[in-house]
Amino acid sequence: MQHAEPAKAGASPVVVLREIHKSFGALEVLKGISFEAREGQVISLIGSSGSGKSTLLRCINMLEVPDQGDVLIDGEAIALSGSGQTRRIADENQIRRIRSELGMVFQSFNLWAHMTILENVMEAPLVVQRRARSEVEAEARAMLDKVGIGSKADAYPAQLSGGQQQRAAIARALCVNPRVMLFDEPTSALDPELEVEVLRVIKLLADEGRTMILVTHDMDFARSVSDHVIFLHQGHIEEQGTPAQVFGATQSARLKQFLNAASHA
Amino acid sequence: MQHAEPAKAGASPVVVLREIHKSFGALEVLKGISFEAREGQVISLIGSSGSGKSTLLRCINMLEVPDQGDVLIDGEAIALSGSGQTRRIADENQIRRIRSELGMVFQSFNLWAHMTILENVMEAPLVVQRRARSEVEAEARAMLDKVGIGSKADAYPAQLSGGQQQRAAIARALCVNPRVMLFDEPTSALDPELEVEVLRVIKLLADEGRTMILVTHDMDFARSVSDHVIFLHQGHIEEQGTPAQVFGATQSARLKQFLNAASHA
Amino acid sequence: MFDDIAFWVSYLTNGKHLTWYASFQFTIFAALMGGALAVVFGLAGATAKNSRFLPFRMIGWFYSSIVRGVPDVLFFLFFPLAFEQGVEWLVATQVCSPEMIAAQTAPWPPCREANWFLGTTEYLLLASVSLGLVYGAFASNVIHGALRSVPAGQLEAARAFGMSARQVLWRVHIRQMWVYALPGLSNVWMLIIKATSLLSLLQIADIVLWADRLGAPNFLPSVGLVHDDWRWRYYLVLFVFYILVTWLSERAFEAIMRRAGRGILSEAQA
Amino acid sequence: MDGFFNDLAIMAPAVLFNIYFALASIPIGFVLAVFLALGKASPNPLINRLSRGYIYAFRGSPLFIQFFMFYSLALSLNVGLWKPMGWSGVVLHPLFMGPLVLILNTAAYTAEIFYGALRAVPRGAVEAARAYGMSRRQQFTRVIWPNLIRLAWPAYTNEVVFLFHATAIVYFALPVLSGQGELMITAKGLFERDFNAFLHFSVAALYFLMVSLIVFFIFGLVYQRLMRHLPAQPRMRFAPKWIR
Amino acid sequence: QETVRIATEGAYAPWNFLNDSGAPAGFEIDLGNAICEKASLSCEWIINDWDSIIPNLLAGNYDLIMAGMSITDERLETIDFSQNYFPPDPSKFVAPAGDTVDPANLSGARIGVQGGTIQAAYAEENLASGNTVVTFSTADQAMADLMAGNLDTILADGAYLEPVVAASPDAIVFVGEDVMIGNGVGAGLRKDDADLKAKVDEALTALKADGTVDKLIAQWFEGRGPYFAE
Ligand SMILES: Nc1ncnc2c1ncn2[C@@H]1O[C@H](COP(=O)(O)OP(=O)(O)OP(=O)(O)O)[C@@H](O)[C@H]1O
Ligand SMILES: Nc1ncnc2c1ncn2[C@@H]1O[C@H](COP(=O)(O)OP(=O)(O)OP(=O)(O)O)[C@@H](O)[C@H]1O
Ligand SMILES: [Mg+2]
Ligand SMILES: [Mg+2]
Repeated sequence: MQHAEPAKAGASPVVVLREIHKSFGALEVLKGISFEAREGQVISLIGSSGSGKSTLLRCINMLEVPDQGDVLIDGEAIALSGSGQTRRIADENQIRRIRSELGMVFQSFNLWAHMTILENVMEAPLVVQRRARSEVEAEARAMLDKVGIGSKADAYPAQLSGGQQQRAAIARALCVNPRVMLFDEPTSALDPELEVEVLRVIKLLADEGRTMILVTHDMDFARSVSDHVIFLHQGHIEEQGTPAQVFGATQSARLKQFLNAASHA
Repeated sequence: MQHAEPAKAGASPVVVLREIHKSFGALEVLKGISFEAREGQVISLIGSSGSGKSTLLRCINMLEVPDQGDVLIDGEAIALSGSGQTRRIADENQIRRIRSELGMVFQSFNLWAHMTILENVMEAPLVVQRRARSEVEAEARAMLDKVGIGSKADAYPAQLSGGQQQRAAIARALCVNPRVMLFDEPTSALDPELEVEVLRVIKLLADEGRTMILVTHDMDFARSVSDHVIFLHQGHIEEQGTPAQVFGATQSARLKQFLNAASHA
Repeated sequence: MFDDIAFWVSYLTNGKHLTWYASFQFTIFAALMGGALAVVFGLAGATAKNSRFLPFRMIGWFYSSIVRGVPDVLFFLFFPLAFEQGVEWLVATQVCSPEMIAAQTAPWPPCREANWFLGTTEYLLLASVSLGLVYGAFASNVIHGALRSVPAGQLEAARAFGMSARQVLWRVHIRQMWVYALPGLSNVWMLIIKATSLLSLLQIADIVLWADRLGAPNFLPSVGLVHDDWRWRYYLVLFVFYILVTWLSERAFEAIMRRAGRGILSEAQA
Repeated sequence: MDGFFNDLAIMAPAVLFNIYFALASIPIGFVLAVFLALGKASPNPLINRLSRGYIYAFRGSPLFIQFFMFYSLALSLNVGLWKPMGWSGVVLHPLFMGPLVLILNTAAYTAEIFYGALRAVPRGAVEAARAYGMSRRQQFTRVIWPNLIRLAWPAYTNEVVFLFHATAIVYFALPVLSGQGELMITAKGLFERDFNAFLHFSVAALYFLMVSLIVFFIFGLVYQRLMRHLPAQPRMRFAPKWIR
Repeated sequence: QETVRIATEGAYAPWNFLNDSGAPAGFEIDLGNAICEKASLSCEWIINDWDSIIPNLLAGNYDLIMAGMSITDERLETIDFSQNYFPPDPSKFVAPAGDTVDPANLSGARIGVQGGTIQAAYAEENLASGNTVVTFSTADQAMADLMAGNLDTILADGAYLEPVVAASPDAIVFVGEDVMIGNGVGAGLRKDDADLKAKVDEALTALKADGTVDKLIAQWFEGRGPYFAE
């Protein structure tokens, strides 16, 4: 196992995970995971199916509460009470504030079907951040233009293609102006053609220097977009490093096998 | 196009099809098909998906009523009334008698889910042929032994593997002691491993000299088991002959292309 | 203490209470009979809806929409009365002479000789038929849907073996239909059970009528135990009775489902 | 024909009582049902058991019995409770007791519908709401509820129609104030005068059918509006499953 | 022997009620059986709710009503009556003891009656304005509401109320003036049933003459009367 190199040195850590453990019933999915994401860093989580990538990502914004370990956002630890599988969020106000700093994009988009695209994007700024409508609307439209679906603002999600929906979901996440963007396989529910559109948008964000943590199964994309790649295996970080190290100078036999399989899929 | 050679010469024709046409709405699936199956002959129908193989087979026992043309079983024409797409079976008693002479094995088995395997096999002899229960039961058990699932007599279809279900379906068809057995892709719903069991049983029947018409996508099997192979294309018989002629000395460009594709699948 | 118990035991087992307990038979009979008839009418309705013959389809449609478009109480009252009048009218066309009709002062029946006396038994039967008709409309919908849920291949296989249309229907189609219909029919059954509470509206001395009579306040020792208004206690008993029957029915349907689903439901294999 | 129009006129005021009973119970029953459905879905064991028990009891017993039981219960509490509070005129009034029992009853049926819909609300949509930092209340009002009501609407429409039908038995169980008969009592009264079952019951049925169709039409319009976010709108069918 | 079906309500003690063994009993049941014996008829008792008791007679579901039914002109339009078997008797108001109710000038009062009775008709006609007339399907239900304080007063047959008031003088008292309505109680029958009417009348005349009717009244109404002999 390698040690994480200080990527983008000097920048402060935005997300810190310390010894995260998580079990579902008897199945231990995460067995002590630690890493940090610094300002402007793009981190890719890779690993075979069931290795716990989604679970790890969901622990960051406490959609799953870890059984052990801490999550720090901007140096502030998320308060949890209890222990083991009964561990719970201790402070509802804190978690709501922190969650609105973390923009999450789901594999299956999870756009709110009963709102138009514009309403979807404006919802969190209006309702959670309580910002002024006129300001939010301008920003939301700008964001939709940025991801390339400005003309669809008044359509409902069901009227959009998958790629358009995912881009709307990205705009929705961006509009809360989060410190970090979290992506869980943002393209795996899409056809290869639609995938391209979404990957382009994510690349754009990476180039802008946005902090991002993404789960992906697309190794080429991971290589081209990330500063740091983490390979999860059986609940542990089996190997991590720059794309060059991980893909170029693979150490672990597991990772070799995984990359081999991935290139043939 | 070649002419059918008199395979097993001297035997009488059991099934005769004369100029069969069949359309579904505007789509003309069969555009005039004629062939005959003699006593003891094994005929394979091959062709690409959608070429009308299943439809043709289903016309033989009138699960689909052809729009034009006649079907003769043992020299007796099945009586139809009306014409075109409103053509119907004219004589319910005749068709029931004839159908019980034609054992059909479906792609998806279609075992009756609410009966045990033994009850499935005994149903038609008891209910349609009105034979004595004791006699039928002995025969049914013998038939199940023959196809190798004697021990499953009292299980329900859902408790069996696909291969076992298909063998039960073959036993069910055999137990009415039909003049001809019709198989519609009897193995295509099965895993390759299970397929083997079923093909073995069909081979056994072929070797016993049973008259059979089968739709198959397995060219090796068609070659090894049949006396006569018919290639359907766009509603016509594009080519037919002995396996040696059809597979060895292919004439039609379509068939060449088809065989080529099949061998790479 | 013992005197108390003895008193209550004897009170609760006096003839009036025994008659009350006995009247549960009417409720149970009406439920079972109504349920059986609902299935029969349901099958008939579903067959009509599936018919190739347009007028039958129309009748099936009309039956299930009209009966369900009006309150069950209305139909429940209307049917027995209308049936009685129908029979009396038919009889009248045979037996009544013009003089007899002229002599009749009451608005119905046309003449006295055509009168059909309805007692508890007749009303109970008519009530059951009435329940059967109303809930048969619901059942016909359930069965119609269930018939269409049976996989086409199952029917095709039967046809391919030379079964007649009737054999296909009874030996395969309807046998398999039950599994798909049972959840819906269980629902209909619960409705029928609850509708049996309306029997007293048809002059049947059922559990509801007796609960009212037993609970009503009594001031006269010569009539029986003097007590206040106890009706709500008696109705509470009925309330609990019906909940219990519902609960038992649910358990029973689960068991039936397990049996009927053998081979068809994958859960049933365990 | 005269008889027919005559009946139409006589029953016109009567149907207003049915409509009153339905209108008085639907909104409150609706609100109560929301809480019961949430209760049934609640992880708190006490709230959960109570809601479940309530829903089971009221769906498992006949409305007819519920009417009798609650009326005589209210009556026996009169001397001790309502009378001293000066409520007796209101509580025991059929125009109060009727809707009260109907509310208790429809709340249970509606709660079951809402509970089913609640469990069908897409998990992802709720998760997204959580991930954006919405509070529990915001999650409910902004995401869960709009989804729930859309899912529940067709079944709820049927429940409303059947609640309307259930108003037919109110006066078989409660005392009647003079001149306040609803459709069923009026039709039965007319029948007992001239035994013309076909005429009087048909007219009553016609009224019930008409109001049912109107309810259905209005609720259908609402449904269309609710479902405007879906390109192909599912058609609502009049296929009532629940009645009491 | 001809069978006669007699309908009664069974919820109007002591006229007719269901006794502890669940069978009909009371003054009218004894009297009815006596009539049947006198007229050599075989009798069968049927329990029928009050509010449909006349319609079901007309519909032919029984032949005779003996259910404390007063003979009135309105009823005579649809059915016929035998001669009365209970003398004309005043209707009375009762109220919970301690309440000050004056039936002579009621206003805003809740008046309980049994639906379809002469008292109900009287109340609708004379007392409905300014008051609420509440209709119950049995007299016992009305009594329950009165005891529970949901009614200010009940108007009912004196002979029905007398025993109740006598049995619980601390709870219920008579108030105001009696009201004379009705021409006594008789057995209701269909208009075209002249035969039966003749038989019942003949038997009643005999039973009145030999004192049986008065004896039964004395027995069931605790010696309070009224009697035919006076
Ligand atoms: N809510 C849950 N309850 C029980 N088990 C769960 C739950 N969520 C995930 N798991 C299990 O945890 C393991 C890891 O799941 P996770 O979704 O994190 O994997 P993953 O790496 O994201 O896989 P994939 O690439 O297929 O998305 C799997 O075995 C999964 O079945
Ligand atoms: N009942 C039907 N109604 C309408 N079209 C039908 C029907 N049955 C078959 N077809 C159409 O007829 C054509 C031939 O169908 P058929 O099932 O006979 O092909 P096949 O050769 O058996 O194909 P496969 O190898 O895929 O089973 C197809 O285009 C099919 O869509
Ligand atoms: Mg995942
Ligand atoms: Mg096919």
